[in-house]
This record gives sequence, C-alpha cells and structure tokens, in this order.
Amino acid sequence: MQRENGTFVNSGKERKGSRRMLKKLKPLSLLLFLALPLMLAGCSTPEVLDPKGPVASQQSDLIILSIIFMLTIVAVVFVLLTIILVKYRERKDHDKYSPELHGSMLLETIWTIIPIIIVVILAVPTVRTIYSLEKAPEPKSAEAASEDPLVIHATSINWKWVFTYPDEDIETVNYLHIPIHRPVEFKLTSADSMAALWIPSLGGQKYNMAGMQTTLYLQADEAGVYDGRNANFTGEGFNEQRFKVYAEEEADYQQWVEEVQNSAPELTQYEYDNLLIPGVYDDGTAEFNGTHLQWIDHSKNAEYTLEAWDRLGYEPKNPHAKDKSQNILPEDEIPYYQQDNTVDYSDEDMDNNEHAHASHE
Amino acid sequence: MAHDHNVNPNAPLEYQSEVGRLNITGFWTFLGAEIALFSTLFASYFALQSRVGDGPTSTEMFEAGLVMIMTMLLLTSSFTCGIAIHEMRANNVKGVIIWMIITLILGAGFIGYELYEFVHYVHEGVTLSTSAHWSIFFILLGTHGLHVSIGIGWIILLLIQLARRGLTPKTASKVFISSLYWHFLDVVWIFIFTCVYLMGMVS
Amino acid sequence: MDLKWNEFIITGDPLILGAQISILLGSIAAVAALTYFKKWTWLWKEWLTSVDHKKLGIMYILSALLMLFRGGVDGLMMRTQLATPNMEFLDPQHYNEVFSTHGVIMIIFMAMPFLIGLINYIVPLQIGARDVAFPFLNNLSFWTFFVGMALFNISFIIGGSPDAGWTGYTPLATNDFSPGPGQNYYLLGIQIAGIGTLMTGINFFVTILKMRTKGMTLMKMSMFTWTTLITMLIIIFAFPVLTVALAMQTFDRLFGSVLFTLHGDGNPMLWVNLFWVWGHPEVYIVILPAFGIFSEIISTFARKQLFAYKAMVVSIVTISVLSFLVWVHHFFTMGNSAEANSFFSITTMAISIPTGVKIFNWLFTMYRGRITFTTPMLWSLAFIPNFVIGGVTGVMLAMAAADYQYHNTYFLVSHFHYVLISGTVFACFAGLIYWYPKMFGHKMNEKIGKWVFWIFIIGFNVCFFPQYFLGLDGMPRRISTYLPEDGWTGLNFISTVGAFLMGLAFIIFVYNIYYSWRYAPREKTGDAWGLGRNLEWATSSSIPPHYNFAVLPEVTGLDPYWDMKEKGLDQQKNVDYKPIHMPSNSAVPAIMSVLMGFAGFGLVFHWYWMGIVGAIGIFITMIVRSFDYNDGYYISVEEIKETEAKANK
Amino acid sequence: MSQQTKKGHFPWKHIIGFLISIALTLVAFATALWTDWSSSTIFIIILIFAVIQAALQLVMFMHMTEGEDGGLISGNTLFGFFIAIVIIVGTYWLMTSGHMHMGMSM
Repeated sequence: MQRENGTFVNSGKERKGSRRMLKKLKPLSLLLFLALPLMLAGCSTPEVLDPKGPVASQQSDLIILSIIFMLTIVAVVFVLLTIILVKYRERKDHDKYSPELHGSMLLETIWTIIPIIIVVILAVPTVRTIYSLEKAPEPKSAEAASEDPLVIHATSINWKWVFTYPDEDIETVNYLHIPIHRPVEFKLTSADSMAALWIPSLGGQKYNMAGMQTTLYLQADEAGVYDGRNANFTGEGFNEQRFKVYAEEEADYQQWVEEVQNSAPELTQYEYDNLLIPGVYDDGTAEFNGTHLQWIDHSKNAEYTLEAWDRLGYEPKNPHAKDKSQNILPEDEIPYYQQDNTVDYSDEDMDNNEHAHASHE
Repeated sequence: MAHDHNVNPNAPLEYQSEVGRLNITGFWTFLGAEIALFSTLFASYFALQSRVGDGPTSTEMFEAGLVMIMTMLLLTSSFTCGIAIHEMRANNVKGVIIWMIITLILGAGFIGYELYEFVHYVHEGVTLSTSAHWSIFFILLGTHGLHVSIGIGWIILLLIQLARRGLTPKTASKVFISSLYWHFLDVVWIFIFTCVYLMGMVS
Repeated sequence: MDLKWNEFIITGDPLILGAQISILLGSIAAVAALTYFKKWTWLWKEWLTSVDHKKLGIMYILSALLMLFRGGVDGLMMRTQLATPNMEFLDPQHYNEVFSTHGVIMIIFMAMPFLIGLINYIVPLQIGARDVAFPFLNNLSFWTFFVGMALFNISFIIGGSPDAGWTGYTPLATNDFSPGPGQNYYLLGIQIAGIGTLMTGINFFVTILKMRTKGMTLMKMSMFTWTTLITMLIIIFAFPVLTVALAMQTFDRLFGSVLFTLHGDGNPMLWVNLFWVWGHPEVYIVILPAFGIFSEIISTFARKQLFAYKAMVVSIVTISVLSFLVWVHHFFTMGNSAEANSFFSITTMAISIPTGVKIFNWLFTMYRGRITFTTPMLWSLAFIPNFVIGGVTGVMLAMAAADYQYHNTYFLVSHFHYVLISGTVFACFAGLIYWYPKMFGHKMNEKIGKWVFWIFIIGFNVCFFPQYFLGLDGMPRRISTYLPEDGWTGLNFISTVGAFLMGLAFIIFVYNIYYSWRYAPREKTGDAWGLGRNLEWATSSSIPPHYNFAVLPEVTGLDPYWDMKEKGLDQQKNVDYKPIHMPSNSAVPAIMSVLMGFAGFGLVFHWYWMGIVGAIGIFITMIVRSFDYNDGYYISVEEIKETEAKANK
Repeated sequence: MSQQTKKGHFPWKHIIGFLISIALTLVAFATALWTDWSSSTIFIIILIFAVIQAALQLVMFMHMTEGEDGGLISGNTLFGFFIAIVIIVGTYWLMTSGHMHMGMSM
C-alpha cells in the first residue's frame, strides 16, 4: 500500500515515545474519572446538595438526576476513548487499519437519537420544576395550608441587605428571621446595582433590580442558621454583602418579632437614606421599627437612591482618586428631612404578579 | 470560479472585474451585518418605547406632516438612485452623475428636515437625557441619519472619481455599491417610519 | 471629567509600579534593538503594512500570545488572592479590576485573535487561494484589533482599569456606580477591536465562498475551513449587536443618554439582554474554529478521513442557528417568565445534541486508524475528555431550575473554563504546534512540547475540577476573599496550585519557541509531518512563498493533498508558470487605526476635542483610500521560477 | 444573470416600484392616522406594508437576486431577517414578561 512508503512511517524511536505517552494517558483518564466520587467522599456534602427546605430539595433532586445522566455520558466517552487509543495506536502490524471507513449511517443515527432522548428526559422535569418554583411550595399539612406565605421585601443596597416585614412593620439589616414550615415570599428589589439574593441551603437565587420587582419563594423545614449572600457582583464591597438566616419554630419567630417591635429604634428617613450611601454596614446588623416603605419602594422608583445622594451631599468618586472623603450633611442642615415625606408604599396592593405576566401582548 | 479572469462583456460593467464582483458580494454581506445592527436598535426601541419617565410621549411630539415630507424625500431619492444605476447600465456617465446629484439633493433635504426636527425637540426641552424613550429615539434616528450623511459624502467622492475616470469596471462597481447602500437606508427608513413614527402617533 | 493630573497615572501599588517599569524598559529595549539592527524599515515594509494573510496571521498570533501572558498573569493574581482565606494580596478594588480585565482579555484579545491568526494563515492555503478576498481590509482588521487591544491594556497604568466585570452589567457600570475612566476603556477598546472582527467576518466569509480553487466545492472543503465559514457567518450577525450595545452604553457614560441608567426610566436589564444576544454566539465564535482544528489534527494523526464528514457539516450549521437562540441561559435568574426560561432551557439543551454528535465522530475517526501521539495530537486527544466534562456540566447549567443554584458560582466558572480552555486554548496550542512548521520552517521540539502538555493538562484539571465543588458549596464567583468558616480553603488552595502549574507550562512553551528556533532541524518539504491531508501542505516549500501557490492546485475530493500523495502526483512538477497578480501593501490601515486609538483615548477621558480630531483624521484616511486606484502588481514568471527553485534549499 | 437593460430602454421597473412604494406609504399612513382600529391591528397591517415595501426595494431597486452570487446574497439577507426577528421578538418578549416593572410613569 502507498502508506508503506517511507515518508509516511515514523521512526521507531518516535513510536516508542508514543507508547510511553499512552501509558501515561491511561492513568490520567482513570484519575479524572475517579476524582469525582473521591472528592465527594473527601468533603462534607456541598451546601447545594444538602437542602434544608422544599425549594432547595426540588433543585437538588434535579441536580442529582442530571449528575447521574452526565456521569453515564462521561463514562461512555472515557471508556470508548481509552479503548480506541489502546487498540488503534500506531504499531508494527497495523492490520486493523481501514482508512476507507468514514461514516456509518447506523452509528450516526444512534448517537444522534440517544442525546435527543436524554435531552427530552431532562427537559420534562426541568420545565416542571421551573413552573413549580414560580409558586409557593405546597404545604405538607392541612393546617399549614391555611397560612399565607410570609412576605419579606429583600432590598439590596451597595453593600448590605435590608429585609422588610411589611405586616410586622419591622425592618432588619444583614440578617433575617423566618419561621420554619412556612413559605416565605421574598419580594426582591435593589436600591442600586443589580444583586442576587441567594441562600443555598434553602434554594436558588434570583436577581434584585432597581425599578423592578422579582419574586422568590423559599422555605425552611429545618431550624438552623443559614448563610445567605448576594451572588451577583456589585462592586467594591460585594464580598461583605452577606447575611444570616435564622430559621426557627413559629413561636420563637413570633417572640423575635415582638422583641424587635418593642425594643428596636424607630427608622428615620435620614437614617435610611444614609444606608443608601455605598458602603459596608459598620455595625454588622441592625433592626428597626417601621419600614422604609413609608417613603420609598425601590421597585417603583429607581431614581430614589440618586436623589438621596444629592440631598446628603454624597458624590460618587473615581476609585483611583487620591481624596475619596465624602462630606455628608447632618440631618438638621437638610430642609428635606424637616418635612413629612411619607408616601407609604406598604398599603398598596403588591400582589400583581399576574398583571406583570399579562402585560405583554 | 474565483480566479476566472475571463470577463463577461455581456455582464453589467460593475460585475465585469473580479474585484468588482467580490466587492459587491462583500458589500451585501456587510448589509447583512447592518440588518443585525439596525434590528438591535429596533429591539432596544421596542423595549424602551414605554419608558418615558417624566418626559412627554411620542404622540405629544410627532408631527405627521414633517414625517411625511421626510419619507417622500427619501423614497424619491431611492428611486432617482435606481435611475442612476439604470443610466449606468446604459453606459451614460452624464445620466449617472445628474441622477446621483438629484439623489444627493433629496438626501440632503432629508437630513435638513431631520436636523430641523431634532433642533425643534431640543427647543421643546426634549433631549437625549429626557427619558430612556427619547434616548433610544435619538440614537436610532441619529444612527440612520449618520448613515445617510456618510452616504452623501461617499457619493460625492464617487462622483468626482466618475467625472475624472468615466465609467470603468472599477468606478461602476463603486457606484453600484453606493446605490445598494442608499437603497438599504431607504429600507431602514421604511421601518423607522412604520414602527417609530406611525406607531408613535397611534398610541 | 474632573480628573486630577496626579491621578492620571496610577501610582501607589507596587504590582502596578513593577509592571510600569518593565513596560518602560521593554519598550526602550525594543526601540533600541530596532534602531541598532536598522530594522525599522523592514518592520514597516515587511510586516506592519503587509497585506499578506500569512504575515497578518503571525502578527495576530504574537499579539494573542502576549495577551495570553497578560490574561494569565491576571488569573494567577486572582488565584493567589484566593489561595487562603482573608488574603490581602489584592484589595477588593484591585481584584475587581483584575478579574474584569482577565475576562475581556482572554475572550476578546486572546482567544479570538489567536484563532483568527490561525485562520488567517491557514484558510487561504486550505482553499488554494493566493490571498483573502479583501487584503486591505485584512490589514485594517488586524490594526483595529491591535489598537483596541492596546487601548484596553493601557488602562491599568493610565487612569485605572474597568472594574464592573467582563460583562459590564448596568447599572453598576453606569457613571453613578463606576465613575472614572475604567469602564470607558472597556467600551472604546472593545468597540475599536470589534470593528476589526466584523471586517474579518465579512472578509473570510467572502473569501471562502468566492476564492476556492478549481474543483473545491463546498462539500470538499476541509473541516477547519467549514468551521471558519460558519464562525464568520456568526460574527457577521452577532458583532453588530455588540457594536450597538457598546455604543449605547458609551452614550450613557459620555453623552448623557439614559438607556441603562437608574435615571430617566432607563432599563438596565436591556444591557444584560443585548450583551448576551452577542455573548452567546461569541462562545461559538471561539469554539467552532477549535472544533475545526481538532478535526484536522485528529484525522491527520489517525491517518483517516474525518468520520461522518456530512454529519459534521450539518452539526456546525445547526449550531450556528441554535447559537442565536440560547442567550437567555446567561440570565435565567433575572426573573423572566417561566415560559421564557423553559423555552431557552430547552434550546440550550438542544445545542448539546449536535455537539455530542461531533464528539462521537472524532472518536470514530480514530477507530481503525493508526494513531501517532505527536504533541498536536495529544492536545486534541486531551480535548475530548476535558471538553466532555465541560459540556455535560453545561447541560446541567442549561436546566434553568437547577441553574438558580449554580448561577454566579464557581460551578459556572469551572464549566466555562473547562469548555473554553479545553476547547479554545487546547486548540490554539494544538493548531500552533501543528502548523508551526508551515509558519516558521521548523517544528517545535516534541519532547519539551510533551512536558508542556502534561504540566498544563494536570495543572488545568487540578485548578478547575475542585471549582465545581466550590460552586456547589456556595462559593460565588467574583468574591475577592472568603472566611475560614466558609470551608472553602482546601479546594481553593489546590486550585491555586493548579493555576501555577499552567503558568509554568506557559513559560516552558515560550522557552520551546526559543529552543526550537535555535536548535530544531529545518524542514525540507512542504509536508512537515509527512501526514498532511489538506492543501496547506501542498505548497512548494515549508514556508509558502508570498503568492502561496506557483500554480493553483486542482481539487477532486476531500483531503486533496492526501489524494495527490496517494496518486503519486507531484503538485510542484508543473512548470507552466503564469504571472501572478498580488495586492499592494498599504500604510492606510495602520494610520487609520492609530487615529481611532487617538480618538478613543480622548473619549475615555472625556476630552472631546481629541475625539473630533481623531474622527476627522479617520475620514481623511477614508477619502485617501477611496481615491486609491492601486490595483496591485504582477509577479513575473522569472521571479516565480527563482523563488520556486530556492524553495527548501 | 438578469437580462440587461440596453440603452434607450425606459426604466419601467423602477417607476412601477416607486409608485407602489408611494402607494404603500400613503395607505400605511392612512391606516395609522385615520382609522380607529386597535393599535395592535394597525401595527400588524402597517408592518406587512413595510415588509412588502422592503422586499420591493431589495429585489427591484437593489437587484438582490441578480449576478452570480444572487443565491448567496439572498440567503445571507434572509438569514439576516431571521436574526432580526430573533433579536427583536426575543428582546421584546424578555423585557416585557415576568419582571414586574413599576416605573413612576406606569
């Protein structure tokens, strides 16, 4: 055959080299394949796969389902690759060489159909879960069914979280308490940059955007303290924009609410506006009586933050500026705060998600 | 195929040289990119259309008469540009130049009215910063207007070359390409007229 | 902009100071060397103004390697910062700038130019053409890319780098939250480079469709040419979207429009949407040519024709259409309606079908072949398992309901590094090593190359595999540090070790370039590997003469050069030369691009006069070009004979 | 390659094309301003007019289908229109569904 022709055959030295390479290649692919279970065993269960509520468990189930399929695919490809590399590597007696082989209708059909089937199998639960996550989790018992979801407005401000309980008329900064076994309806918005509320143990994230309101349903079924944070990059203090979620029995939760209502200071507009200045919250956490909804709902007025900056005398500065000091005016020097600015957004009907859906023709 | 240097003397002048053919195909490909460019602007316009903030709406600002004049100017210029190419295929340099000059005058009239419209809006207090709606309005219309202005400058350059060199495969392909550009801008205007002006006056 | 003069040059950071000093010294050394060896004219005439696709290809690749270095250093700085909790190597602001530039540089200024460089060099040869359809534009493309790249890169020493992520999401990227010149650099640098990319798209699209040699029908083109054709089609329709989106954000930042701002009822979501309308096709722009390169190499070193060629073509065409229908998977968490998320979830998963088909086709190309493990082949073989890992995790991310848990986490970071590194970067290495003898007349040293390969592969997996678990354990991307109690320390440290292994591999790779230049034996034929299948190996000498082929080859089937060899035909025996028409060099593109850079730099700092002067200059160069009736020149038969006789002597 | 118009031929094609586009423009104008149909009906009708007019320009004035690359050019343009529809419809769908936008003016 033509290919016996001298120019095409590699020197023996090179061939020996390639066999050496092959020996190295095999353990590598095995290593890769074994790495997954090894690493799973080596670490504690990752947060996402250790759900503490119905939302996170739906997602974790979906993830595990997909991992099973994907591991199968990976296994098939790795095994096939290894076999082919071992069997058809260049050697002296290449009797298996058949260069005229360049297609097979049957094989091609098989590896087109199988992925289609896999995609369909994965698409069905995916779509079902997407729709299911748009609603509050189904109550497990009849008594729980009577309870409405607890509404909490979660507002992202560079670089802190403000949680508003409109029915309880309290507000917290950088932490929140929720009762277990009861769905929580988070109404997400942002005072400035786009952020994402994420409590991995309880479920996936969704964006907080100024001038928009998105809804995220979560629920804890196990009491505990969970980590929550902003998952979407918002600038310099992004790291610190995290919070703790205290999930507790209904009674404990009620007690906490009462405590805050009785002991927390009143929230003033000046104080709230100061929160809007980009920065990490120095005191860590805080709680207030009254909510910022009496002046502003950022999902209805995206410009409020910029107006507040103006009032307070805050100016955004080049991060490389030599002088980054700000001159924030005290409350009594700003006439705006001497008057009553109450608009009270909390009274309005906030539950028009359906309208938003229906609004496109 | 590509390296076939045999020119077909029966083909129109602009297709006779290989460079001419390549340039024409290349320019059509570029127009494909222009379609994507303007559709992005239209997509943004539709997305921001209702975001008028504290500013006025389109209905409050648009004037039907002005829009109609601008549309007619551009439509007619597209027609005269077509006639120029018709003359080119009849190998009549003078005809090409005359019809192209008419095209340019009409185009300049269009730009004049557009500038008048913009200046008028600014006097009424409607600017780029008024609201998202007006930002995208000025950017969409401005992009189209900039294209037309560049087209005018470009065709003037080509007319000078045409006057100097007469109709050759090279000048012919250049003039033909500029006519494609001009017609394309008319196509874009049809959609601006429909989606921005007419719909803006409806709602 | 009220930028104080002492804030113009970034000071006060030892890392940046070091970079400033080395850039200064490097530039002085380069200028001195060019002057000393009297190479200025040579540089200008032979390279900078050249319209030869081969020289432009090499210039693209050199720039891309430089950017791989810069982006790699950014990556190593990030990994150093994340090696242990509460690290204080970079402050948050600096970290933000570093990851923003890392992303932009790697995608726009490394991956794309590297591939475009390989495409520039190889595709005209593979289709048997003397040059591209628009050689002048090709030079202009290179220069706009280069100037855009330069403008983007000086940001870290002058004025400050962009710090809103490579995605530049609004409203964070608006003036209110990102004051300073950083984000302007992002907008103008990418804009200028993007113009060049669009022109490349048009140029190669027309080149491949119109400049093929006799007998080469579409279905006889090499797979690399096919993937290039489809990539160019995607560029033509995706890049204008980026152009508009960047222009709109530029208007917001420079001219007071309120499209994406919190002011004036703007809609920040629109930027996110438009960015990804371009951004997802962009992923395929950098992966499809890689698929083409792997197809070439696997088929060459398995000594077999590509398995299921037609299915491969169908799959890339399908990918080109689907790539425009999946962009929403980048923001499933934006609160879109369930209908929208379901639709885009399914289209995204569907794109895995044609991709899966390709994987099996590559595997079966090697089935019953004779596989030799050269370095380009090793990179291509490593691509398969690694890309499959990246691909299957991509399917996992495509499932919107699950994506809510992966989005913005290291799971995602790991996924896209798996696909982009094992796809694009492996392909760049594989393609460069494979075609290296064609470009420089000698191979790269195989032994050193294998060291590079193994260190890089191990480093890559050690770096990115743990990141899947970090993501599942709740580690968001883009955080500049974390706490010991987060429990991410161990995996992060391992990951950092892997990153440094990749850095080591890159250094050895560069050393190999030097080593091979000094010591590698020079190639005697045009078919350096002895196994070439396509026309790029059919040239008369190892480095093709500037007219590529003395006589254009005729093609009768797939793998034309393999055919010629099988039939024992010697392409070069034909001595019936005719004069060859070639395009002339031009200085206009370089000047025009520098003017663009001048205008762009002015706009970065709101110095509008510079913008206007630059724009006038650009128009003047355009007018000059319009009046330029230079049709190129003819190479005489004598000159061809002389060149051909000298080939490989 | 289309038949060549030789010297002296009257440009009928252009004149007819021009008259049709004027007519379509006027009809669209009348539909938009002088009917009281719902705005979505009007939009669909005048959009159809616009598409017809665009096609007219492309084929009659721009000679899209002529030349040795007529097929290629038409294919490319049609793909362009496909992309245009994807971008416009997709963007509009995403920006108006799901999120609850409550800007002050709405």
